Amino acid sequence: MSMLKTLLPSFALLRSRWLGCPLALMLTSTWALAQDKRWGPGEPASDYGDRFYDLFWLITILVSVAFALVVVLLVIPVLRDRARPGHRASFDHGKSLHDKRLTAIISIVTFIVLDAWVLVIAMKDLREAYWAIPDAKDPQTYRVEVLAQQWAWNFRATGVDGEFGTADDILTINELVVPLNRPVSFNMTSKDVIHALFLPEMRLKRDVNPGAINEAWFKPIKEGDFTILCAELCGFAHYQMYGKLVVLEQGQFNEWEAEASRLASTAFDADDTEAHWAWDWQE
Amino acid sequence: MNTTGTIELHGDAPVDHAPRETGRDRVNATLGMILFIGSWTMAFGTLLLSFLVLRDKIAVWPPAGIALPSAPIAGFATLVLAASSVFVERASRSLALAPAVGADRRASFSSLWITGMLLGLGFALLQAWLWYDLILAGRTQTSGLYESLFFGLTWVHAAHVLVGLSLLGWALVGSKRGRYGPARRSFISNAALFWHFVGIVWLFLFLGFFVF
Amino acid sequence: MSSDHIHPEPTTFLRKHVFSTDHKVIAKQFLWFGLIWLGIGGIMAMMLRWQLANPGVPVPLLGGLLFPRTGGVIDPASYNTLFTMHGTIMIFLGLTPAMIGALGNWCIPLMIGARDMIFPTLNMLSFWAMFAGGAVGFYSLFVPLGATEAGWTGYPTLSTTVGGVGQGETLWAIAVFLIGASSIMGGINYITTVIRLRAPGMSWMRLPLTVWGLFLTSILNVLFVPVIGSAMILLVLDRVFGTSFYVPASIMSGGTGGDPILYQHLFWIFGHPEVYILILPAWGVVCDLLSFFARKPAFGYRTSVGSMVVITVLSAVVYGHHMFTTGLSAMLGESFMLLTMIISVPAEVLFFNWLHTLWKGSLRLTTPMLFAMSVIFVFGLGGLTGIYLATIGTDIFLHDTYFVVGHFHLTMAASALFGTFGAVYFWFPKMFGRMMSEKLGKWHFWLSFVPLVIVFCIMFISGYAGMPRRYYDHTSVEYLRPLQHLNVATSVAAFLLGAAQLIFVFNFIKSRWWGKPAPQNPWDVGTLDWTIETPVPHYNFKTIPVVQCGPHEFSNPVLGPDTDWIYQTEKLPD
Amino acid sequence: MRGISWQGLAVAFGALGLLTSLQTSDDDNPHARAPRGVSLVVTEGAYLRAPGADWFAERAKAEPGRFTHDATLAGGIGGWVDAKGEYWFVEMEEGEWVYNQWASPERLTAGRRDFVQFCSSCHGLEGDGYGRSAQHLRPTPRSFQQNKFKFTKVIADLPSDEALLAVIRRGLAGTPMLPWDLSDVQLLDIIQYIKSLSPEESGWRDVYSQVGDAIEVTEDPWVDIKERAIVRGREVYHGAASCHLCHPGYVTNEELRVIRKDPEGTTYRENLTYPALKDSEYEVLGRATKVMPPDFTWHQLRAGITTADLFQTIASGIKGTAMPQWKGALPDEDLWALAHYVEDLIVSYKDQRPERSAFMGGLRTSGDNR
Repeated sequence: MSMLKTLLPSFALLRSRWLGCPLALMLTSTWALAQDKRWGPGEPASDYGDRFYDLFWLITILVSVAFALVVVLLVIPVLRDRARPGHRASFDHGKSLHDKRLTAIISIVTFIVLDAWVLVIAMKDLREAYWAIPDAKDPQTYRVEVLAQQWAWNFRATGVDGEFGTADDILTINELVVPLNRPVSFNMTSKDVIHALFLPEMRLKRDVNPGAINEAWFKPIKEGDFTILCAELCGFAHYQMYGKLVVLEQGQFNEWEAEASRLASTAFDADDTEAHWAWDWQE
Repeated sequence: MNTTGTIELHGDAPVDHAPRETGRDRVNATLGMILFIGSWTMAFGTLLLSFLVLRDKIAVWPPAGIALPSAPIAGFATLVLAASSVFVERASRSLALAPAVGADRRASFSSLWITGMLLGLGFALLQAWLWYDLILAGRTQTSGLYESLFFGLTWVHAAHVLVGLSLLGWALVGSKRGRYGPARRSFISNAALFWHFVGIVWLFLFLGFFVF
Repeated sequence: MSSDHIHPEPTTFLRKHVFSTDHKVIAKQFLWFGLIWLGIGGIMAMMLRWQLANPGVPVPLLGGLLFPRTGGVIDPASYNTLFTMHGTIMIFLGLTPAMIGALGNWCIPLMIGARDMIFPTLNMLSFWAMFAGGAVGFYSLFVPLGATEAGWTGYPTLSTTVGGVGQGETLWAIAVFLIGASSIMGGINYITTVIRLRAPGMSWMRLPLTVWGLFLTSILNVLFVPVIGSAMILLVLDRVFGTSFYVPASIMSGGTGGDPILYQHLFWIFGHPEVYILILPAWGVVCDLLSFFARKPAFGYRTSVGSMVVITVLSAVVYGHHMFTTGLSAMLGESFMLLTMIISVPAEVLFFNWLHTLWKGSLRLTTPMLFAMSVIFVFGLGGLTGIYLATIGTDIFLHDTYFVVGHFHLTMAASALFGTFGAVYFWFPKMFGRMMSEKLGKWHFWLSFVPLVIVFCIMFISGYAGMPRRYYDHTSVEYLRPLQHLNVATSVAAFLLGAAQLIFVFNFIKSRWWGKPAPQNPWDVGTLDWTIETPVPHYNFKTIPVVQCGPHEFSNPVLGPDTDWIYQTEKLPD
Repeated sequence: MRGISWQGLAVAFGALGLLTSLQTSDDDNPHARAPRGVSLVVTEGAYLRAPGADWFAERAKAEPGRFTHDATLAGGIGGWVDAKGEYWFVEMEEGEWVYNQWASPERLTAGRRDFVQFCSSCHGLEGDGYGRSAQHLRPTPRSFQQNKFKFTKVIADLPSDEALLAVIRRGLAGTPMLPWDLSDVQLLDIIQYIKSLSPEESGWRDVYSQVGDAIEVTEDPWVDIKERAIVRGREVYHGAASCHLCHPGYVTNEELRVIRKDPEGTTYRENLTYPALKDSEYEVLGRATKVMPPDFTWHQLRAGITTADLFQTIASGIKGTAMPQWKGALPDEDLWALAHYVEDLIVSYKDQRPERSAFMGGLRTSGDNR
């Protein structure tokens, strides 16, 4: 207890009943926290989603150790080296060779443990996952052109003929249907302001810029309905710019694609050139 | 004040009724000005960087088939501005030499300085001509990226030309009234420095728009 | 022109208290200005937290006054305005004047032994440019078609007429420009003053670290604020004159147009150094305060200075980590990731030095000391979470989620704010001639520190769970609905944090006029500012002092058993 | 140097005033197009049409002294101020005006501001339905110069304020028209402004046009006998109402013949199980667009999918398209039956992919439906 007393310079405060209110509120907030059923982004639904977990927790462990060290080193002097009669601080400018060596060693260790380690893994992840955009010519690759706008996602898929800009292009707003276990490759641009395509379950986020085409990809490994969010401020209805991502097993997907394509060709109005917005696929 | 800082001052804070500029003051003022110019170099560097980045977006530079600002006028303007800088610098230096060479240097300062200013004014007029020419051809800042760049950057530069000319004018009036002179010339040398800076910025704009 | 020529003390009210060229008066002006804006920005934060915790419920007290057309509910546009202006105000109108303006003006001349800033008139202009910026920014809240809504980063094309046609955004850009001009003026002044007006004997390695922090900040100010100035000029040209620097041509219809990404580059070339602009003075203050109150020399003075310099340099070349999701090329992305991570090395040296300064000291846990120590904690938390964001793999998920919000609030907001609080508590006696209440100060500290850590730690959790920032209402998306509890908890803690600041306001006002008169040197500290009497006389030093030793000669054995400190003007006994 | 600071400040503020006074004008704004009709400069940020300007001008000529000046200059928008200082949005006269609403200049101004802020990115600064984000968008955002609204669920051409409010509040599912979180005050102001955008002598500015009452949700006669309602609805859909002409027919040709009691050998349109693209009156860039009637088992419906919503939508028809107003043409009982039938189609097959495939596939195997 005496340790605790030394920890809090104004320990008397604790005995004050006034502290009860904020403490109660803090307990309330902790309780509210504990009510949450979902503390993380959920299981990844894309094949590279696990990499995010692994890297995140690796960094968390490293950072926690470093932070714990800092806190311990901060608390020990508070407990041990408080000013009191007869106690005098040791006089040390930290100029000795020993100190310099220590500084250098800690720097190098920090760099290797905290930085280089993470860096190497991160680079590997990037090259094998995020930047390994699949080959568009591969028939396995499902290509989607994304045209973002205030405040909706326009998606365009090739339809059964595999060509953009034809009558059977599947056009959807705020809803994207993709096949399971096939890489989905995006070409994205925006009509007006910057948006960001955010598929939290797929661990994918990429800005969608007007006047330029950005690429992104993921490979869904789970069937079901997922979330599409916008992650870049795009005006006051930013929070309403969300959609649904549907991952279908290949057989069902083919059926869906054939029907969607057919309906799209029905709705196609060749004279209405304004409505045709596909562009040449960009690698 | 003395650099060693050991003068004992008695009573209330001392008052210096006849401010004279020491060599130390001049260094202070020049250092401040150099920092300012360094800072403004970053500002114009940013504009030039933007220029390069955006220029890179246009496949053909300058864009084909549009009216361009007249290169001969711009070239002439460059020469005028360079000459102006030379005159201003000579004027500023003549002031520095004044105590050694003689009092008539002040007259020589005035004439050189005024010549520099007039040349600067000439540059401003040529610049206006460039704009006028382009606007006559139906090109304004809203016409496209090239025009945006040309008008936008030259406007910002022209604002500095105007500030520079005001500074030169202020220095001239001050020297006529005896506020600035050989003994108190850091404002004048700083104004000259700023004017050179404005000239150098123009040089880059000229190179960017008309040469490369 | 020059501060070396001493002018008589002004006698008119206007010259003495309003348009004064005295650095001490300007410092106080900056302090009041900054604190008032911190208050306004804080109230905005409270309103934001209210909306997030209770979407669509009228704001109590202020709502009916501010949002009459919606019956007190914050509408989506006002919400965007609020967070935009909260960021802008806190950074440009709160911390910048309170930290750099007030602290720099107060500390630099007094700590280096100068009678005033080297360019007093420029100094005055610096404040009034800031004031004008504040006025324009405030006015922009009330213009038709809405104030700015594009976030404090003001990314085009949302900030051009494509995203908003009102005047607010234009005025916002002009306000930022004016504030930038103020920072540049201040920076030029600080740098020249430190270079030219150090008292005899005050060598570079005898400068208090506060001055070092401010000096390096000024360098960053002078070099990088012009970049945002130019970016703002282009933005204003786009908005007002219809140029197309940032407005791109459509992919589908073609034509020539500008590049919105250009703005992001320009903004972050400035924006990243801005983080260090705010944090470096706080680091300097922390270095000094830890040494002062641990009664121990600042451990590794040279390495501390060195790491601050290295960070200053690095801050200029790491800005790309703000743009990992923008579409940077792989090569650029990896380079920026590497450079960003390198920052952890000098930062770690600073931490090591801070902790070592405390080690085996004789700690006096006064309020300034508590705030200085809390910076170690808070900045540690914020800095270490920076690694997640420096790593592209994790940043891709965490970018623009609440994780980022938590991270930068802990680093640049909370650390700089706590550094500022520490500095205010520390220099208050010299500034106003009265002591601040220690008891209230400690209340303020604990009631700020604990909720603050809670607020931003919950943000890490919600960010990790994928909650995007700048959402008006997280309950609108099914995916985010289960996380609403986190928002509620954050808000509860945030209201506590906000309420705790009332203690500070009370303490500040009460102590300013009715506090205990301060002795000349209440903290037993040897830097030059404490060698002169309180209140500080006009022109500070009747005699320019001659510096004989460093600022941190605490507990030096040669001082004998009776005292553990020595003025910088005194010679260390042999 | 001391003097400079004052002048400098003055100059800085002067320049500031100058800069802010020069806002983007129509010429400078690449997104604004040449305004149609009368245009007047307004102060904040954009040129906007001033509806009613010429009407009032004529009025003013006929009655000298009645109106004093253009309210646009007085901070209002699109109206005139009379000698008494009152602002007139639309003149009330002899009770012929069905919608004799009076809107204060403050209200219209507020409405215009909110419109520009919230709506103009799609509906355009002039309310012409072609803002920057409307490019390439199908279905097109409404042009408020056309006075036609699809999903307002009213009898006549023009919807009431309440109907418009409901549309904005609900949003249009499957389009970028969001359910707007604005207050009633804001939305009603916006609505007043939208009404003022009608062109000369038409829409809300036409003496003879009528603001319709909302379709009343009558009592559902099938409430306890849903199955029978669906059977009846199927008959009406393919029989009396002939919905299958535009929407898909959810029967085989043989079944259709039976329902319609047509002689053996009658053929129906090709692709009976697919919708047919239809002309509409909605113009974009001067050209009428086509609309696709929804396949209820596939497409998202814009105006709600509860039975009551469907009843109202069917009863009111969809203005400006091939979907007529069925109220009056069919007894309410049949309208309700249709609503039940459509609801059943949605519930049973939309997003139920295997069920839908089986159902539609079964219809198509007969060959002549392909």
